Amino acid sequence: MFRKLILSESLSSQNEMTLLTRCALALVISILTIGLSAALILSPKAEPVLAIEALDKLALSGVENPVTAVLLNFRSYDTLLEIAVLLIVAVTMSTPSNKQMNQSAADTSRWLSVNDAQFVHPILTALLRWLIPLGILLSGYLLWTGAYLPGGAFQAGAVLTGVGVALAVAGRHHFTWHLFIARFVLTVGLIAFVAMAAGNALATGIVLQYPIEHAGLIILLVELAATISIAAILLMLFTQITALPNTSERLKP
Amino acid sequence: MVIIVSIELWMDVLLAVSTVLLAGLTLAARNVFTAIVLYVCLGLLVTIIWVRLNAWDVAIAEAAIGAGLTGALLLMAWRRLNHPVIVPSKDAKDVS
Amino acid sequence: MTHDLLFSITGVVLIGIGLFGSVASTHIIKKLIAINIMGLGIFMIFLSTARHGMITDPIPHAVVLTGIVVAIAGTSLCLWLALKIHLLGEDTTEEVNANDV
Amino acid sequence: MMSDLLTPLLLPLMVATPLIAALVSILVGSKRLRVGISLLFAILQVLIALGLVLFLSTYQSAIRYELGGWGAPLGIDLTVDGLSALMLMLSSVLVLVLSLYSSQYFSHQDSVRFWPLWWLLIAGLNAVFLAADAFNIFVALEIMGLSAVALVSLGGSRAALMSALRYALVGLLGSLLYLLGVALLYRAYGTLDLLMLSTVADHNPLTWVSLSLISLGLLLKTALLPLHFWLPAAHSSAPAPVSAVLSALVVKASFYLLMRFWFDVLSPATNEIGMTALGVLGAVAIIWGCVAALRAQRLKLLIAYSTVAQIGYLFLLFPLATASGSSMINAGTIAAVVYFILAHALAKAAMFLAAGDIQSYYGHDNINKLKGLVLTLPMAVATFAIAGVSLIGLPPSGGFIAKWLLLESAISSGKWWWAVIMLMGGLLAALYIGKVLSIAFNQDIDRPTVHRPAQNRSAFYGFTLAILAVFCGFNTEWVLNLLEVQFERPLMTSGGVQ
Repeated sequence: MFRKLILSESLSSQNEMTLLTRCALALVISILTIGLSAALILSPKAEPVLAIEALDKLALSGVENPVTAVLLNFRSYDTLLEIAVLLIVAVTMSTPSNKQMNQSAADTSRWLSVNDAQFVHPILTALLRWLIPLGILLSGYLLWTGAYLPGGAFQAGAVLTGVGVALAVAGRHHFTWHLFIARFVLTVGLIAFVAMAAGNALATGIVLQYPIEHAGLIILLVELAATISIAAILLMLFTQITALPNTSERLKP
Repeated sequence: MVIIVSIELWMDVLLAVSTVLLAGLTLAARNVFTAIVLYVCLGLLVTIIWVRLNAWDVAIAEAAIGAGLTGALLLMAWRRLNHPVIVPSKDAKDVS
Repeated sequence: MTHDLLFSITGVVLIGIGLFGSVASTHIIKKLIAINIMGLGIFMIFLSTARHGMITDPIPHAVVLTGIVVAIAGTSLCLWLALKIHLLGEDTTEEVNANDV
Repeated sequence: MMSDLLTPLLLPLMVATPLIAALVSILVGSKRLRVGISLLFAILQVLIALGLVLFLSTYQSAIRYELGGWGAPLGIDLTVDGLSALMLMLSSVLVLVLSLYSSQYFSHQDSVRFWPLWWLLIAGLNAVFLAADAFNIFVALEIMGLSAVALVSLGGSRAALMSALRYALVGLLGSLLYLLGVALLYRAYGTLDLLMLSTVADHNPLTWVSLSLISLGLLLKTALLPLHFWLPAAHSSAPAPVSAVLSALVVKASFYLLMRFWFDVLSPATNEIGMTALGVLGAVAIIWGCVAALRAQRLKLLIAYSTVAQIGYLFLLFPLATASGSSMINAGTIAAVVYFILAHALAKAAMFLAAGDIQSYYGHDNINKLKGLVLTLPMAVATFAIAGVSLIGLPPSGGFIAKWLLLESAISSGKWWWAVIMLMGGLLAALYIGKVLSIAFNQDIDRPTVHRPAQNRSAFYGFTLAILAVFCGFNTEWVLNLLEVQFERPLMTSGGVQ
């Protein structure tokens, strides 16, 4: 089932399974699908007791957007662990990448450096002048309005990542991920979360319980840190996967 | 069973059917590149469904992360995997 | 009501398609796409569960947001591993027999 | 009074400690500092777990902590009862010894990634053992799974990376199946809290389907026989301390969840056929794993196959837990399985550490080229032999107690044929361990080609674990008492079997 794995295109025509096993698999899965659908149709949906409770307690959560309230207050422990999930991937990929990738003498003593790339995308560079401030603005807006409207740390982080990706793809800028400052940016979200949990425990006696009067502000601060980390980690995933062993080949279509 | 003929319902049926078709096409694609492009389209289609289901937060995240960033990562990885390695890496060879 | 059920069933079908693809396809990227499609199906069940007429349950929404982030983390870890293997050179298929040395 | 107020704080601390350790080890630049801080946190973690165990055994009451102060269905709770306290204790002791070992095993370059990932893995493990929320378990499983994959890939070789990739794919699929089960549960009952689910769950198709999906997902992660294909490669190509933790704790964490779901949360949806099927798969796993271990050419692969076999024993719990005709769950069987988990975790970790020493000394772990091993690495051979005693199930080891308890419940419930499988498994284990030892004691000595001086200290850690595996055969009373600490509700005695 997972014996054979193909990585490159040229070999993708090979099939691990015979036609017969594929048909058998399709049959089994369709039976499962039909059974699952039947179970869904036959069983009634539960009453939205929990939804009503969540909406009732919204006033106590410090934010008005119910999803943000769930993510950063009611079930903030899940969000904390989730940022840890992202951090795992970041740590795994954070090795100083292959030496040969930086023939263009990018400054690796800085987190974000400008290099003399052989190839700079002219249209993207022009676009970037508008894209970067716009992206940062949009990200800030999403973060801020996450308290009452759809949006929040994940969405803001994703937009910020988009800005970074545009910057990296345009060819002038280079990110170095094993420096202290970069490591700090990657971890700041989790640090803020853990610090908040500890601080709240001191203030209210219960881990992750916000003092009600300051809940909105603390949530915003934690979200800000989380946004920065999420954006940095997602950007890192992208740059570490794009960084080819030799840069000269990178932007060939 | 009463069939309610409303535009909204038909729109949802259309969305559902096209999502399923697109998912099938994505995995049936012979070419990996086609599969990636179709997957990104699927992500955008699903974003519309999230909006229909009143999940705006999820829709924004799906469009940005689920479709956009995942698509970009898959595309970049695909491009690199097809790129022959010129310089043999100095990383450890099999120890065993 | 039928409205929610429609998308739940769509979700189930997506899961079926994804499950088949993740087992049957051999290319790493197609496997990952299949796994992601399966994830979409699960999210769809969660989100269609969240709709109760006028009330929208925020908990499945938060759950799905978390799920999306976890999905991209897993996907990129797999891609990175595939790239590392590719960069080690040699041939690109691998049949590790569980019984070999 | 003060202690009553502060004890519940130990639950969130148990998750926070490894997370903080991970953060610090990411930020700190020097290797020495990283190692020192890690050891400090490992000791701290043992103390916290000890505090929990002491509290539970003195007050005989389980603890529940409401994170954020919201309370169960809306917020997320952490819970600890006898079983989870025992698992936490086991994991923190093992982590301490393995951290000591790792402090010497990894060079500076590797340790940059090793320590953060190591601590994140442990955070995931602790979160699984403390979890009382179905979705929270998913996130904790992901932390555990992804960091385990990353740690396997630290091996760096092509084989290690390939097995890590396969492990990652299987892990993702398993988590998604689990998540699907949770989605169905939420649809049916409108709650994610395990305690609430266990009171409202009843016998209907949706519950049954979701139990099957959750089980399938967790079985993939536990590597029960037909789904074990990823385990031998992943466990045998990882660095030694990582192999140890994977075999000792990571597969056990998903088994722990299986136990929770079958005997506790969704017990009304279980049935005799499912229980027997799991038992049969377990029995096949015992025999097949042992045979594969006998045929293995590499020492680490042999140990990994032995894990496949030992996982099989754990699944004998399912058919043996209920006496036929009665709906009462046999507490003795649960205790036996918990003993298996303890004894196997310690013995297997010891074996992997010994194998790691052998591999770094010889530069390979090909069994046939290890003649005269006893002269070059006597400690490693002693570790292997003592741990082997526990795996075979000879007295006075922990493995013996485990098998004895399991045999007893097999005979008393009139299902003696399971006892035959167990005895056969013991015999086969004796064969593969004997095979290694006979080569180690062989007169013709194979001179190692790659000569790295043997480290007495690192050999000592494996030896300690092996001794612990034997030693845990002496304090049965205490473990059984601790296991009786449960929540005020039919936790493991509820009968859902028709």
